[in-house]
This record gives sequence, C-alpha cells and structure tokens, in this order.
Amino acid sequence: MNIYADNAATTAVSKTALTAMMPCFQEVYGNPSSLHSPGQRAAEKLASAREIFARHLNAQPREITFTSGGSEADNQALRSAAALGARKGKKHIISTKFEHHAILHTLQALEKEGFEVTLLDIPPDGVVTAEQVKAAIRPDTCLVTVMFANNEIGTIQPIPEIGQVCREAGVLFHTDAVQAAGHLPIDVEAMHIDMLSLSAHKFHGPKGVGVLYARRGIPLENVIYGGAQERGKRAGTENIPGICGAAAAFDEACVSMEENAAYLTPLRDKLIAGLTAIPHTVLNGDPVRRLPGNVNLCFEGIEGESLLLLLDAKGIAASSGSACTSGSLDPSHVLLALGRPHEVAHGSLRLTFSEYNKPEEIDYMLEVIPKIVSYLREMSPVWDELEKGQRPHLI
Amino acid sequence: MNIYADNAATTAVSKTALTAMMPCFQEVYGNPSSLHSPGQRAAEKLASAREIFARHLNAQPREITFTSGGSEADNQALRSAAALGARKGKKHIISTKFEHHAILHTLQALEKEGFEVTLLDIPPDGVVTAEQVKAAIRPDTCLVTVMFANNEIGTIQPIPEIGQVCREAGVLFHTDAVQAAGHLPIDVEAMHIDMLSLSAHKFHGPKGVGVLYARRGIPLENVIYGGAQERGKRAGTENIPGICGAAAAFDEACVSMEENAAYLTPLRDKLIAGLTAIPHTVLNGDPVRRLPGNVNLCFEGIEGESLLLLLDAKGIAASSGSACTSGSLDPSHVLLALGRPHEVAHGSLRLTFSEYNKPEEIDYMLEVIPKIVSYLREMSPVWDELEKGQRPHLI
Amino acid sequence: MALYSDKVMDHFQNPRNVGRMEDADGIGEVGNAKCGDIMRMYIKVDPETQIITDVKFNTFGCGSAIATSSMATELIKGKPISEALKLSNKAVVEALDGLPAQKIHCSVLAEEAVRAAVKDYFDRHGIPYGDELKACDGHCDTCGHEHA
Amino acid sequence: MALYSDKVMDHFQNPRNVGRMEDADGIGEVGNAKCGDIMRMYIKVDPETQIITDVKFNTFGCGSAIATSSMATELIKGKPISEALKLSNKAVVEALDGLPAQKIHCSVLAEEAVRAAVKDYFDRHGIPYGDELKACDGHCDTCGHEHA
Ligand SMILES: Cc1ncc(COP(=O)(O)O)c(C=O)c1O
Ligand SMILES: Cc1ncc(COP(=O)(O)O)c(C=O)c1O
Repeated sequence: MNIYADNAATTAVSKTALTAMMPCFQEVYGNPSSLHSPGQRAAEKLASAREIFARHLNAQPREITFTSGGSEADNQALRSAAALGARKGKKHIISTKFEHHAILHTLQALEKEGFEVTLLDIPPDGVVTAEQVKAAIRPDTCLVTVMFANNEIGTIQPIPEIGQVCREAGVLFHTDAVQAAGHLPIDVEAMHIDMLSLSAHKFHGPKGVGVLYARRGIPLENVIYGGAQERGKRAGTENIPGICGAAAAFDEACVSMEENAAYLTPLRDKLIAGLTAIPHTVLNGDPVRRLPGNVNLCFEGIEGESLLLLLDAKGIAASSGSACTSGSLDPSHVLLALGRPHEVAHGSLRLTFSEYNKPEEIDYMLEVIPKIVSYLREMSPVWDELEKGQRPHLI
Repeated sequence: MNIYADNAATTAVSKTALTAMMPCFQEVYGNPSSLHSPGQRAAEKLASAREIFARHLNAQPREITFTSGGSEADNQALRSAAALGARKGKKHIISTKFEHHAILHTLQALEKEGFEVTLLDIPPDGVVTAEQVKAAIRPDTCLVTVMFANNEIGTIQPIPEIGQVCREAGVLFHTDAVQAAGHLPIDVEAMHIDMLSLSAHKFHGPKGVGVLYARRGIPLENVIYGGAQERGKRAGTENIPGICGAAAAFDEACVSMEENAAYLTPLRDKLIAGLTAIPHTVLNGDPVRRLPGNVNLCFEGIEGESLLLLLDAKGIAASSGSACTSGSLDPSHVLLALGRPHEVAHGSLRLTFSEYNKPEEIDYMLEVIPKIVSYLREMSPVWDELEKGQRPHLI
Repeated sequence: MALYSDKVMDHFQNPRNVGRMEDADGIGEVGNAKCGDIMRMYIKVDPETQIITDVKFNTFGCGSAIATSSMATELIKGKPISEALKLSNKAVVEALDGLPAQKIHCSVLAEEAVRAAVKDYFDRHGIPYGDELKACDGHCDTCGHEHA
Repeated sequence: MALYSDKVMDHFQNPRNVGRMEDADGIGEVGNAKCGDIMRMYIKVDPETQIITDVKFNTFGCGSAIATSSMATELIKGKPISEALKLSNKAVVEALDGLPAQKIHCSVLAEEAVRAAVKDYFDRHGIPYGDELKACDGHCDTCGHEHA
C-alpha cells in the first residue's frame, strides 16, 4: 500500500485546480498587462481569481496580492508592517517561538535592522493565548504575528481573540494561515485580521502561488521591485495558470471544508488513540484544538529519520521534526518550544492527511507503525538503558 | 486571422514544456525537501532541471538558483552584488537607461539606501558599448548590470566585450538575459558573466519561474527568507511543475535556437522593409544587432494605443511603448533613451515573434498595418499639421 | 477588450463626426502631442438660434481619447451653445458607460475641446464671455480644473 | 530514495551484526541522545591472536548512523585489533559508496565507536595505549578529530 501522509508538506493538485489551470498554458496565455484581447482575457481570469480569494476570506479583491508562495507573503507582510512601524517610531514586534522559518528568519533579519522582537513561549498544549499577546504589547509594538495553525503539531491558535486584543491596542495583526487556509474557516473581518498569508499547495492547489491579504489602507512594501503588477506592489509577470489553479482549489476547499473535517477528524482520532497506546509515546499538541488532518507524536528511544525511512520502505510517506531530516543538530524548534527534551524531540513523527486519504490507510498504519517502533527500539542503546532503568523515562 | 505578435511580453507554453509539467501535478507532487520517496522523486526532478540550465549556460548546477521569475532574479542579483560591494566599501553601480523596470526600480531602491548609480546613455542604434562601460568604471564600482537584449527594441548588447572590461577591472558583471535566454547563445564562461537572470515564460516555458545564475563564490542575499530551499538562499516550497516545464522549454529553445533564428530573421526583415516603406516611419534600434523576432517602429502623427486597439480588432495582438498603455504620461523610457522625441515615441508599435508565427501572418500584417496607420493619420490633427507644414516632421 | 466598455469600443471603432470641417465657425484644439493626445473640434453654429448645427473632430490619442471626442460631438450636436458649455467630462464618461481611472483625463480633454471651440466662435464673433471659458493651456499637468 | 546510495539503504534496512552481546570483551559507546545519535559497539577478541572474532552494535540514530554502524562492524570483524584501529571514517564512507555531506559525522561516530570498544578492551585487560585512543567526549560539537 502506498500512503501519502505528508499533506502538511505539500499536496497533490486537485482535478478541479488542474482543470482551471489547463486553458492558461496554451490558450489564454496572454500577459494580463497587455492591452490586446489575449492579454485582457488573462486579466479577466486574474480578476476572477482575486475575487474568489476575497470572497472566501470576507475581504475585498483589492486587498488581495498574489505572491510566489507562503514564504514571500510572510516576508512581505512583516516587511510592510515593520516599515510602517518604523515610520511611526514603533520598532517592536511580537511573535511566537513556533512560527515557520519564513516568519522567524524574516524577524531575525529585521532584528539586524534595529527591530526588537518578542517571541512568546509555547504552552504545553501548543496553543498560545490572547492574554500572552496582551501582556507582551508595548506602546512601541507595531506588529503581532501569530500563525493560525502550526505546521508541525497542527494546533489551532485563538486567532479571533488575539485579533481582538490587537485591535483594542491599535496594533497591526498578521497571521500566517498557510496551514489553516482551506482547512479552517477564515473571516478577516470577524477575526480582526489585518494581514494574512496563505499558500495554494497546502490545499491541493499548485506550488508557487501565495496570497497576501492586507487590509485596505495598509501600505505594502515591495519585496520584488519592477513592473506595475499587483498595483505596483509585487513585480513580475503574473503566473496566471498557477493563480487560476490556486483560486479553484481554494474555492473547492472552502466549499468542502466542513465535509472534509467531518471525514478526517475521526480518522485522526483513531490513529492518535492507536499510536499513543504504544508505551512511552506522546501526542504533541492539544488533541482537540488541532487541524483535522494532523497527527504528531514522539516515541521515546528512537530517532525520527530512521523511522521515516522504514515507513517509506513500507510505502508510507511521512515527516519528522528530527534533526537528521534537516541536516542540523537541533531537532525541531517547534517541539523544543513545546518543552520536549532534545532526546525525545528526535523521535518525532508527523502524519498529515487530506480528504484524499482512505480509512484503510489508517488501519494499515496502525498495523505497521508499532512494529517499526519496536524494531528500532530493539536496536537502540537508548531504549536498552531506558528499559534497564539506567536512564529515566522522559515520557 | 488571429496573430499573436507579442512574444516579448509572454509566450504560449510549448508542448514539450507542458509534457514535462504534467506528471508533477498529481503524480510526482512531493516536496523535494521531504525525505520519503515521493519527495525524493521530486528532488531528482529538481536536480535534473538545474542540470539542464547549467549545461546550456555553461555553468555548474550549484550556480543555478530558481526564483519566481525574471524580476525576482534581477532583484536578488542586484541586492547580492550591492551587499557584497557595501561590505568592501564600494557603493557605485553602473547600468543603462533602457534596462527593464525590475533593474531600474531596484536600483532606485538601492539609491535610497546610499548607493550611487550611473545610467549609461543609449546610442542612437540602441547598442551600448564596452567603451562606455569602461569609461564609467570607478574604484568604488561594485557592479555593472547591462541587459543582454532590450525588451522593447530588441537590440543585442556587446555582452562578451562588456564582460571582458568588467573582468579586467575586477568588477562584478550581471546581465538581465530575460529576452535573450533561449533565443541567443549564452556562455557565462566565454562571456565573463558573473550573474545572469532569465525567465521561462519568454521562451515558451511557464510563467512564474526564473533563474538566477551566480558564479560560484558570489554570496547571495535572500530576497525571501524562510526555509532552506536553494541552499538557504531562496525560501519557499519549490514550484516543481514550473521548474520542470522551464527546463524542458529551455532545452528545446537552446537546441532549436539556430533553426528558429534562421526562420525568424528573414520574416522580421521582410516586415521591417514593408513597414518602413510607410512614410515618416522609423525602425527603433539597429536593424541587424537585434533579436530575430523583434520589430519596433515609430509612426509619426499617431498614438500607439489606438493603433494597438485597431490591430486587435483585426486579430493582431501587439504591444506599444505608448504612454497610454502604461497609464503614465511619459512614453516608454526606452524610446526616450534612444532619443525619440515624446510625440514620436507615443506612436510606437512592437511586434515580436516566435517560431510559432507563420509566414502568411507577416503578409497579413503588411496588408493591414499600413491601412490602419493611414486611417489614424487621417483622423489625427497632428498629421494634418505635419502635412500642411505647420509642424516640422521629426522622422 | 475588457479595459473598455462596449460603448467606448463602439465610439472608438466607429467614431461619429470624425473629420475636418473647412467652413467651421469655431475651432478648438486642446492637448499636446508630447503628452500623447490632441483633440481638435470644429463647430458650425446657426447665428440666429445659437444652435450647433454640425460638429467634427480630429483626434490624436488613445482609444478613449477618440471615443470621448466622438461622444462629445454627439452630445453637443443640435444643442444650443449654452447647453454645450454645460457639457461636463462626467457626462461624457457616463454616456460611455464609464472609463478606466487612468483615462478620465481624456474626458476632461473632450470637455475642454468643446469649450475651446465655443470660445473660438465667441472670439471670432466678438461675443463676450467670462473667466470660466479660459481654456486649458495645453500642458499635461497644469490643468487647474476640478474634474470627476 | 535518492538521498542515500543503494549500499547505505541495504545496510540500513538489513543491518549486519545488530544486537547486544552479553559476553563482550570490550564495549564502546559514543554519541549523545541529545544530538540524535548514539552508537554502542561490542567486540569479542581472541586473546591469542588479538583478532576480533565477533562484533555487535546497537544504534540510536538516523539511517546513515545505522548503516555506518553496520558497515563498520563488517569491516573489523575477523580483523586483528591493530587493523581495526586503522579504520577511518573515510573507509566507512567509501565502503558505503558515499554519504551526503551532512551525514559524514555518522561515519566519524562509527570510527569512534570502534576505537572506544578497543579502548574498553585494552582498559579491561590492562593493555597500554597512547593518546590517540582518547575517545570522543560525547558532545556533539567538541569532537576535535579531523575527519574527511
Ligand atoms: C528584460 C526583462 N527583464 C525582466 C523581466 C521580468 O520578468 P518576469 O516578468 O518574469 O518577472 C522582463 C519581462 O517582463 C524583461 O523583458
Ligand atoms: C506555516 C507555514 N508558513 C509558511 C510556509 C511557506 O510556504 P511556501 O513553501 O509556499 O513558501 C509553510 C509551508 O512550507 C508553512 O507551513
């Protein structure tokens, strides 16, 4: 059996999305900046894609900027808010310790440019609170950026409450919704979101297309300078096939959102129940306030990469926050922020599902994974010491 | 007859490119950063695409960075060279007056950050000289950036000679080869090119994919911060379908380059001869040192947008450097740099071809365009004055 | 073409009242070739009724410059001069079912071409008029009028 | 999986000499669970010939940690101790048809695990040895060896 259980990394393009893309390669291939009919047909497609994103986010079309992906949208959001803050003499930014590197590394760059960054601690359930945000806000805070749902452990943050706190304090609020968009309801008005990033390939859209929502009146800074595309705020000939595929995928995901969640949640919970029955295994992140398709566990005494490779040999494509998968010595910053000790964090496994996964895949995984965990523990000198009581169990 | 004569704006995706893309949407859809087999299959595709670009540019695969397009590649090249220069106390950059806005606007941003920019004048034939570059180089020059071929008038710049001058002076040399790649031979070694930008959608590849070549040892600055993709220098999940399509299109374009040029050059020259026979019409840019598919003319007494719209009504999709097509009052900075007076520059027409255009299309244009020009001149008070001698002819 | 309404495209592709008028009673020319548009408007006026009996135009400019010229001639043809002077650029834009924002200046030019033609008619016939007929000076950026 | 050579994958998926050895003559353990890899190597030595007659390993770590452990045991099994001490991480890498750059440290660990096991054997049997057998201190970043 071949199981793709890494949908948080990227997804297959849906039939609907591909159908929307196909006419844009060889028929409606014009440049939307061109005045002639082939160009204007492309411009119409661009406008209707923009309208779709606006509608499902409860935003206005002109508040939607297309980018090359979630990373670029994150970079542009942070740089824009920072520039705006700097003009007002406000150079303090609040974020969290478990953001994606597109946020954290941009914040590091901003720190070098003189901004001060407060990264909120992550409570043990993987859900930061609006109170934490409120307590961190200072008179010179220009931006709060908190992700909508975490990409590793899938926990959902209290976005409306954080939005409320920020609105009351008069501080811009950005959320990296790359993992949430298409999976959780988003309403930028009701949730008081000023800026939001999303990426199409996380909801069965194509890779290389992102969206930055920015509330009207928030001036954007260019990350890419050049032509006058996207109201002059994002240069480069628009990737019309990608944008059309992204919009079609987003529309489909939003329309099927409840249905997909109702399908995935019991499968997720069954898998969690089955795998946490393995001794010295712990679920990372709140069991309920998490994405419908996310399972993330730590198994004591084993290391994630070898687990992944053996799963792969059994046809299961999964992910790990283990250091070995990243080439660094430190395991996932998310698991460390969650308070997992290094030796435990090394033994993590992330399984992420979409509506394309089948119930029998869950059964197969419940059969295969415990065996592989046992096999690796058998081989592990760490497990040996744990079992002999020479090393204390940490989970 | 429907004629697409705007291939400098963008091209249709070739069959070869689309064939290379198709398996990446729903089969090899993994994330190349993932360890599992679906991810590693994607990583292999990424590596082989990189290899194709390296081969045809005479570069090494690790010198190739994939970006979201020509604009991003231009931005990153300039920012990287500038940062390197600043570290050495060198903050002078040389470019030309007729670069694309992806270069010019990035240079403007760098000027605000304290760099000094010299923009070389454009000789009447639209070809800058290595001597001009040499004369402009100063001890504090950190970068020369001169486009390979101009996007409006199609003139080809003496890149090997400029490369030689830069190499001798020890100054980094970047070229925006967005209009040249796939159309003209490029050899970064022989031509002493240190950095080069290209964009796939200009040679029948997909939109949203660019390449930045940077010679080994030149440190790149991130334009987009985040994950460790592209050796940490360009964050964001790789657009594998786009990159595979880009590589297939580039391969095809490079292999068919001579054949395409041999096909297009006589068609171009026939069209130029036929259209310059219209009185008070001038070819913009050198007739020989120009892209095989580029025709760019100014017709006195008429305005470009109305010409475009009437051509469009006749099925001909073309472009103009007229101000009205851009929404600004000033016509094309390229035509102004070439020395065309404003009133003449407003009456420009760019027709750009690829191997997809047919010889009978040239005949059709030779039939239609002179009539439209006459019709618009009939309507024009400017032409009236020119003909009555109340206004001197400028061309 | 989505940029322009069907009305604009119709007036651009089939301009009404285009051409020279050799025996015009008033000729107005506004705009500047450097800026990319010039409109010249010719009117024929019935001296008894002060009605504009015929109008023609020549225009150098973009699609909307031609369309607004055409529409303006339609709107004033057969009307008394007093009404022609009330023609606003907004009325031209509305009659064309709208114009893209960056093209609004074309409708302003059309309004001014009409006024310039009337002013010329007044001048030729020694008819006095007020400051409000001071025409646009033909420089792109110096037009002091407030327009929609 | 393209990351690893077929040889690595073979030694990872079918590790040779894996398991505990209850009556080992020397046991070496290197690495640190915090850093993500620990190797424990057991050797059985013929006191007459000083030949390593049996080897076993336990490893906690990534695919290449397991594969390099396995390969190292193969390379020293049946060899005299003097030769085992000459085993370099480079030899392990070569025997595995290469390792990705970020995984070279695993081969270093395998080399050190062998040396640590031999050192333990020397210690238990009062056999003197030089400075070069000072083992890795088990901290990720403080390994002073020069390795390929
Ligand atoms: C010379 C030149 N440079 C840069 C670009 C920008 O490329 P892209 O639109 O792919 O970002 C273009 C085309 O638009 C171009 O013609
Ligand atoms: C939470 C989060 N933010 C940002 C990104 C970056 O998105 P992209 O890879 O499309 O640039 C990702 C995924 O990679 C993500 O999961």
